[in-house]
Amino acid sequence: MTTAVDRTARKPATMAQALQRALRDSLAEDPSVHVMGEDVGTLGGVFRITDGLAKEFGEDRVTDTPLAEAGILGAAVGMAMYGLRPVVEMQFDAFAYPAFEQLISHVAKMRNRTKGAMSLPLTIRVPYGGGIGGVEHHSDSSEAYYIATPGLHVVAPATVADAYGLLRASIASDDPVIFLEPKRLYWSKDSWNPEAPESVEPIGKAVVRRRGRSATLITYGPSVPVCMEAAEAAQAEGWDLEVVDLRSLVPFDDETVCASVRRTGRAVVVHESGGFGGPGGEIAARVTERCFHHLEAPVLRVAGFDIPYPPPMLERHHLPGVDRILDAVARLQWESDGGMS
Amino acid sequence: MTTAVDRTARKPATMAQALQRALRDSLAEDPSVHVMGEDVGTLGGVFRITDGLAKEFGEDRVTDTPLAEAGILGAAVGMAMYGLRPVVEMQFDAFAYPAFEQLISHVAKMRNRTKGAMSLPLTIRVPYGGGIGGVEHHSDSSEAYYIATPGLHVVAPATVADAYGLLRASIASDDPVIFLEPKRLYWSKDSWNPEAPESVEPIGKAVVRRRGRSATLITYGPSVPVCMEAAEAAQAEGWDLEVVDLRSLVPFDDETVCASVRRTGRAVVVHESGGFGGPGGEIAARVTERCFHHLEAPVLRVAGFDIPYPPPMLERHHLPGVDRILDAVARLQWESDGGMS
Amino acid sequence: MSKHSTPVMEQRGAHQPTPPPAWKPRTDPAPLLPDPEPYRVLGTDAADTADSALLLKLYGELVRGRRYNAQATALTKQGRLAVYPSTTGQEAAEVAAALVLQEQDWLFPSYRDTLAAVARGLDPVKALGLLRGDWHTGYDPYEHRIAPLSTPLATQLPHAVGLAHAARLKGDDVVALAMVGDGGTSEGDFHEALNFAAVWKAPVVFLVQNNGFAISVPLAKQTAAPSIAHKAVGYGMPGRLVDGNDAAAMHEVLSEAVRRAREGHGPTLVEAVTYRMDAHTNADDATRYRTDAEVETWRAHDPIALMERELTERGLLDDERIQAEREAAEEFAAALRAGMNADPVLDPMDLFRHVYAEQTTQLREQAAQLRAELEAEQEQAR
Amino acid sequence: MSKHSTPVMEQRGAHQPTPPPAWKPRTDPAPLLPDPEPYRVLGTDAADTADSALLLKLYGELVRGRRYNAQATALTKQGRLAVYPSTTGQEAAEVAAALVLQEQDWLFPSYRDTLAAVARGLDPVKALGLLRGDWHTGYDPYEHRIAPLSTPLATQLPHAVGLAHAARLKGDDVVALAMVGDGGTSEGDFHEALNFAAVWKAPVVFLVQNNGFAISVPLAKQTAAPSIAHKAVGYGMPGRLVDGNDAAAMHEVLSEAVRRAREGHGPTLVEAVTYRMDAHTNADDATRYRTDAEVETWRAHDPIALMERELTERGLLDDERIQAEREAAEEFAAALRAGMNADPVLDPMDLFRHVYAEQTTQLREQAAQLRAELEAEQEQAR
Ligand SMILES: Cc1ncc(C[n+]2csc(CCOP(=O)(O)OP(=O)(O)O)c2C)c(N)n1
Ligand SMILES: Cc1ncc(C[n+]2csc(CCOP(=O)(O)OP(=O)(O)O)c2C)c(N)n1
Ligand SMILES: [Mg+2]
Ligand SMILES: [Mg+2]
Repeated sequence: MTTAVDRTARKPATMAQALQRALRDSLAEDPSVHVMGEDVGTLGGVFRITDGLAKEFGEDRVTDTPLAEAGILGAAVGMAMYGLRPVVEMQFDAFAYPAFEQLISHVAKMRNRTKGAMSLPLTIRVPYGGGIGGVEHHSDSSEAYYIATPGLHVVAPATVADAYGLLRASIASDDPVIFLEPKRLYWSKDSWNPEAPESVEPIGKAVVRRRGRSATLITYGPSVPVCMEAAEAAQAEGWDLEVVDLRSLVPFDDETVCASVRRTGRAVVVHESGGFGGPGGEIAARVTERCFHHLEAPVLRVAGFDIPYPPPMLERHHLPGVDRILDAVARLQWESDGGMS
Repeated sequence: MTTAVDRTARKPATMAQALQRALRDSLAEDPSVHVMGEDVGTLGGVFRITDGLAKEFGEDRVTDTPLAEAGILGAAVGMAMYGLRPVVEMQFDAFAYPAFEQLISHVAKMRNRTKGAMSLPLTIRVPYGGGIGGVEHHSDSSEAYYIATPGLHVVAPATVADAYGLLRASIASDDPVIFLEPKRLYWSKDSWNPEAPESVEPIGKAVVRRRGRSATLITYGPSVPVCMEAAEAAQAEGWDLEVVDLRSLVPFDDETVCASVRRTGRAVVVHESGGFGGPGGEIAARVTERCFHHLEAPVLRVAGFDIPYPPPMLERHHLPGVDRILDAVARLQWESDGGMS
Repeated sequence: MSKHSTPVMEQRGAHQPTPPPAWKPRTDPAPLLPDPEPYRVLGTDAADTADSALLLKLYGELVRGRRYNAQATALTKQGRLAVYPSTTGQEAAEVAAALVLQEQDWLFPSYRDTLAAVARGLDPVKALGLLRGDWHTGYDPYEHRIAPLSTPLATQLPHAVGLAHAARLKGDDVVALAMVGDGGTSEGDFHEALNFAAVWKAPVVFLVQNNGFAISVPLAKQTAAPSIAHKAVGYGMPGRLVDGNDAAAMHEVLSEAVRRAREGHGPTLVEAVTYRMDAHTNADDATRYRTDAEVETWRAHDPIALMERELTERGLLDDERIQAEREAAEEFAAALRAGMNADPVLDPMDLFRHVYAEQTTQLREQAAQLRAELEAEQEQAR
Repeated sequence: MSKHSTPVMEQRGAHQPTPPPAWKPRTDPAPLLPDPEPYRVLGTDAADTADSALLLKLYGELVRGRRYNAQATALTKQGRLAVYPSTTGQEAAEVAAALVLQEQDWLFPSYRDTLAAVARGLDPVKALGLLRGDWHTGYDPYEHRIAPLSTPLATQLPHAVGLAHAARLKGDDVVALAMVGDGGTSEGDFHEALNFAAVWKAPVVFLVQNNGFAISVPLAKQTAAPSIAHKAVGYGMPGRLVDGNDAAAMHEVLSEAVRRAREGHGPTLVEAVTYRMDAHTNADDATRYRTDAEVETWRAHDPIALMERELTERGLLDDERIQAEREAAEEFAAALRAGMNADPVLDPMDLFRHVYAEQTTQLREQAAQLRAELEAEQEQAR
C-alpha cells in the first residue's frame, strides 16, 4: 500500500490541494500515519481534502469512523499510544466540541502525566472560521479554547505553501497539534515556492509577510490576506504597514513579533475570533509587557464581535475587514493627543 | 414543599454555608428553581453544598442525576425551555468538559438563536481551582474557556457575602451563568454584612476591596485573599496597593477597573488560571487600550504557569502567591528605567 | 488491618450457592426487544383495520411533503436557500411524527426535519429561515412548540428529555417527540438522553430515521447492532422497528409510543427504516458513495406509492382525488415560493440585541461601532 | 420539480407487501443477550471442572488484594496517600481482570483499579503514585502495558478501543481490557467506545464493575436497563452477566471474552455484579446513602469467603495454607509500607519538562522564573 512521495507531482494550486498533498505525502512516507474522521474515506471529506486517499492507501489507513467526535479523538489517542500517528479530521469547528474532554483531559496532558513516557503524536485538523455562508455551528473560530490548553500546539496556515509545510510538520510532531484550516482560504491560490515545495517549516516561527515602518499588523490564518489587503490600502493614507503572520499561536514567536513592534512602535492585532477572551488579548498583553517603552500607542485589536457567529446574510458585518483595520490604524495616536485614555 | 425564606436563620459563617443558604432561599422563594447534578441529593454533594436540600424540598426539586455531564446540562436546557430555573452542579471543574458542546452550542446561544424568544435561565455551579491537594482533573481553572463564549455570564465570588449575593443573582438571572466556586475558599470565613444578608448584588459590578495609591491588583475568586495578603505585605516595602475584586468576568466592569488604574497608574492582574490565553491577557489588553497614557508601566500578569495543573505535592509552586505578586509589583518600573523593553 | 481484612472463616461450611445480593432484574427484557422485521401496515392484514380518513389525511400530507421537498430544492438552485437537506423519500416518517402529537406537545427536530415542523403547522418560510440564512431560528419555538432545528447532531435529545421531565414535574400533559438520524445515534448525547429518559420515566418518544447514510457513511460503518431499535433494551425502554416508508405503520407505532408516554409509562425508541432519495444536501454528490441501482430499489418502495396502492385498492383514491391533492400541494408550493422570493428585512443591529437579556457595556460599545460604520457606509453611498 | 416529485402511479397494481429494501438484520440478537442471572461457578456444578491450581492462585491473589486494600486505606490515615478508593469486596473482579491477560495485552484501569494494576505486576508504590500526589501517573505505561489510571470516567474506554484497533492493524496479537464502573456506563464515552469497538471488531473486553453505587447514587438512579450487560446488544456484541464476587466465574467469563477478542471475533461487554464494602474513598461518608444492613448482606457473599469454602470443600485449603497466604500478604503489605514511607524525591522543575517534547520559549522563561524563586528561597533558608 505504501507509496513513495511523488516529487514530480503537480504543485498544488490551492490550499485544499496543498493540504491533500501533505496528507498524501505523509501517508506515503510513514506507514504509521492514519487519517480518520467522518466522511474522510469514500467521500473524501466534505471539503474533499482527503479525496482519493482511501482508494490509494486503503480503508485501514484512511477510515470513515462512526459519527462521534469524542469516540474519534479517544480512539485516536489509543492508536497514538500504540505508536501510530493519527490525523483526525473534525468536520467543522463547532463539531469538535463533543471531543473537548478527550482533548483537554487526555490529549493535552498525556505526555506530562507520564513524565514523557507516553507521547501522543496526533494531529487534529479543524476546518475553522467563517466567510463561507455557513449556517450556525459551521463558522466558529474556537482557537481561544485551544491556546488556553497547555500541552497542545496550535497552528493555522494562511498560504498554500504553509498549508503544506505546517501540516507536514504537524504530522511529524511528537506532540498533539490543533491544525486550524481557514475554510474560506481552501480555494485560495497564492505563490507557492517551486524551489522547495516539500520544505517543512518547524512549528513556532512567525513570518513577516510584508515589511513596513508605520505600524505592525499581527495576525494569522484567514485574516492574513485581509491584513495584506489593508496594508496595500493603507499606503494611500500614508501608512506603511508591516504584516506579521503568526502561523503558530502555540508556541508563540515572541521574538519575531516583538522585533517588528519595536521597529514600528505601533501594533494592531487582527483576528476573526471573538475579541473578549480571544487570542488578541494575550497577544496585545504580551507585546505590551515586552515592548512597553517602544509603544507610541496601546496595541489595539480588531476582532470578531463578542457574539455568536452571525447567520450567513449578516456575517460580512462581523468579519474584520479592511475598513475596520484601517480605522484601528487611524486610532493609533499618530498625533499623541492622548485622546484614548 | 415550598418553604419561605427564613430571615432569622443563622448567618452563614463560611462560603460553603453561604452557597447553601443561597440555594435554600432560592428554592424556597421560587418553585421553578431546581437543583440537579451528581450526588447533590442524598449525599448533599461532595462538598456538601446541597446538604439537606433534597430532604427539605424533595427529590423532584433536588435531584441526583445519572453520571453524564452532557446529559445533565442538556436536560437542564430542556427544563429551562419549559420555564424552570435549573441550578446544575458540575462535580469538579474538569468534569464540566464533557458538557462543552451543550454549553457552547446551545446554552450560550439559545437566546440569540431565537431572537430572544427562548431564554435559558440556568446556573451552572463549578467548584473550581486548586489549592486543596486534589489529584489530576480536580483543580483546573477553566474560566478562559467560559469567558471566550459569548452568551454566558461568568461569575466568581471571593467572599462569604458575595457567595450568597452572586449566587442569588445568578439564579435570578434570565441568562445562563457560569458560577465558579473557588474550592479552597469553601471553608473560608470573612466578614458578612449582618445588615443586608439577603442583598443581591447585580452581576457585573467589580468592587474595590482595598484602597491604595501605588498600584492596582486586579483579581477575582481564589486570588482575592492572596492579593489582600500581598497588599498588607507590600506596605512594609512602601507600596500602598489597591485591590479590585472583579466578581464578574462577563460582563466586565471596565469602569471600576479603569478608574482604579487611572488613579494608581500601575496594575498587576492576578489569577490562578494559566497565563497564556487566560483572562489576564484580556484584562491587561483592555486596561491598556483604555488607560494607556495613565500607565507608568505595562500591566503585568501573575498567573498559573502554562502547564497542566500540578500534582498535590507540587501545587504550591504553581499557585500565584504573595511573593510572586510582590515581585511583579517590584517590576512595575518604579524608576522608569525602561529596562523592560 | 481493616475490618474487612479477615476473611469470614467462621462462615465456612454453610456452603450453598447464592446469587449476589444486589442483583435483581428490574425489567423483563423480552417485551423491550423490537420485532424481528420492520413493522408494516400498508399491504398487510394490519391495513384492514386502518382508519380511512387517517390514511387519506396521511396521503395528502405525503403529497404536500414531496412537493415541499421539491420546492425547497429548487430554491437552492435559485440562490434563495443557502442549503437544503431534503427528506424526499422520508416523508412518511416526517409527517407521521408531526401528526401524532397534540397541540400542547413538543417536537424536537434535527436539522433535516423542516418537513415535520411544516406538517405540525409551522409556516414553511419560517421553517426554512435557518437555511435561507437571515437568522438562526426562523420561528418562535413557543408558537407551535417546536424546538429550534438542531444542527449539532443528537444534542436536541437531552433537551427533549428535560422539557418532558419538566412538564411532568409541573403536572402538565405534554409529550416530547425528538428526531435524530442513524448517524446521530453514535453520539454520546444519544446515549445520555435515552438513559436519562428511562431513569426519569420522562414522556418522550425518540424517533430515529435510519435512512441508510450519515452523509456518505453507510449504516454498516455506523453500528454493528442487529438494529438501532435494539439499543432500547440497554436503557430499559421498548424499541420498535418500523418500515419508515409506510406512513400508516409509522403513525400507528408513534401514536402508541406517544400514548405510552402520555400515560406515564415512559419513553420509547422507534427506528424508522427508510432511505434518503436525494443527496445529503444539494451541495453533496451522492454518486461518490452509492449506486443508482440501490436508489432504484428504494424507488420501488416509495412512501407515496405505497399509500396510493393501498388507497386505490380500497377504492378511496381516484385520479380526481390525486389531482386535487396535487393541486393543493402546488398551491402550497406557490405560496412558499412567493414567501421566499421576498427579500428578508435584515437589521445588522440584531447581532447585538439577543446575546443577553440586558446588553453588556461591551456589546453596547460594539453595537455603536457597527452603527457608526453603517452610517458612514450610507453616507458614502449617497 | 425534482425527479422525485411524481409519485410512482404507474407502479400501482403490483401490490405485494415487501419489507424496506435496506433492512437486513446483520446480527442475530439472541446470542448477544446475557444470562437471566449472574453467572456463577463457586458452589455450583460448574465448579467441578474448575482447575485447582487456578483456584488456589486466585485465592492467593484475593488474600493479597484484600491486604493491599487494607494497607492503602491505612496509608491515607497516616497521610501517606492523599486519597484511596478502595476495592475491598471487589477483589475478585480486580484480580481476574489482571490474570486473564497475557504479557503483550493491555489493561486500561479506571481510577479505582490500582489493585488490577498491582495484580498485573505493577509495583504497588508506583500504582499509588497518583494517589500519593507526587506525580500524576506513577509508572511508565509501557512497562507492564497498563494505561494511566483514568480519573475522568469512561474516557479510557475509547483509548482501549483505539489501541486494540491499532494493534490489530499492525497484525499484533494484543487484547485490551478496559475497566469502568456502573456509574461510568452513563457517560457518552462509554457509548461511543463500545460502538467503535463493535464496528471495528476491535479486540477489546469491557469490564463493568457494577458495585451498586456511583459515589452515593445507587444503580436504580443510574439506569433502568434490565442489566448493564443488556447494553451490549445495542452495539452488536455479546453481553455477559457475572457474579463479580466469584473469582472463578470472573476468570472464566473474562478468559472467554479475551479469547474471543484474540481470535478476531470482536469485543465483549462483561458486567460484574459486586459491591463496594468501603466508602467511595476514605474521604466519603457512606452512612449518608446506605444502610449497614445492606453492607452485611454483602459481607455474607464475600469473594474470599466464597473461594475459601470451595477450596476447603475440595480439601485444597487448610489452616496452614491460609496462614501461608496471609503471611505472604503481610510481607507484601510491609514492603508497600516501606516503599510509601520513603519520601518521594520531588523536582519542581519537572513541572515544565514534559508539557511538550521540546520546551517552548514561554515555558523556558517560566521555568527560569521558578528556578530563580527556588534559589532565592534556599538562599533565605541558609
Ligand atoms: C456533532 C456533529 N458532528 C458532525 C456534524 C456534521 N454532519 C451534519 S449532518 C451529518 C450526517 C448525519 O447523519 P444522520 O444522523 O444519519 O442524519 P441524516 O443526515 O441522514 O438525516 C454530519 C456528520 C454535525 N452536524 N454535528
Ligand atoms: C467525567 C467525570 N465526572 C465525574 C467524576 C467524579 N466522580 C469520581 S468517581 C465518581 C463515581 C463513579 O462511579 P462508578 O463509575 O460506579 O465507579 P465506582 O466509583 O463505583 O468504582 C464520580 C461521579 C469523574 N471522575 N469524572
Ligand atoms: Mg442518516
Ligand atoms: Mg460504582
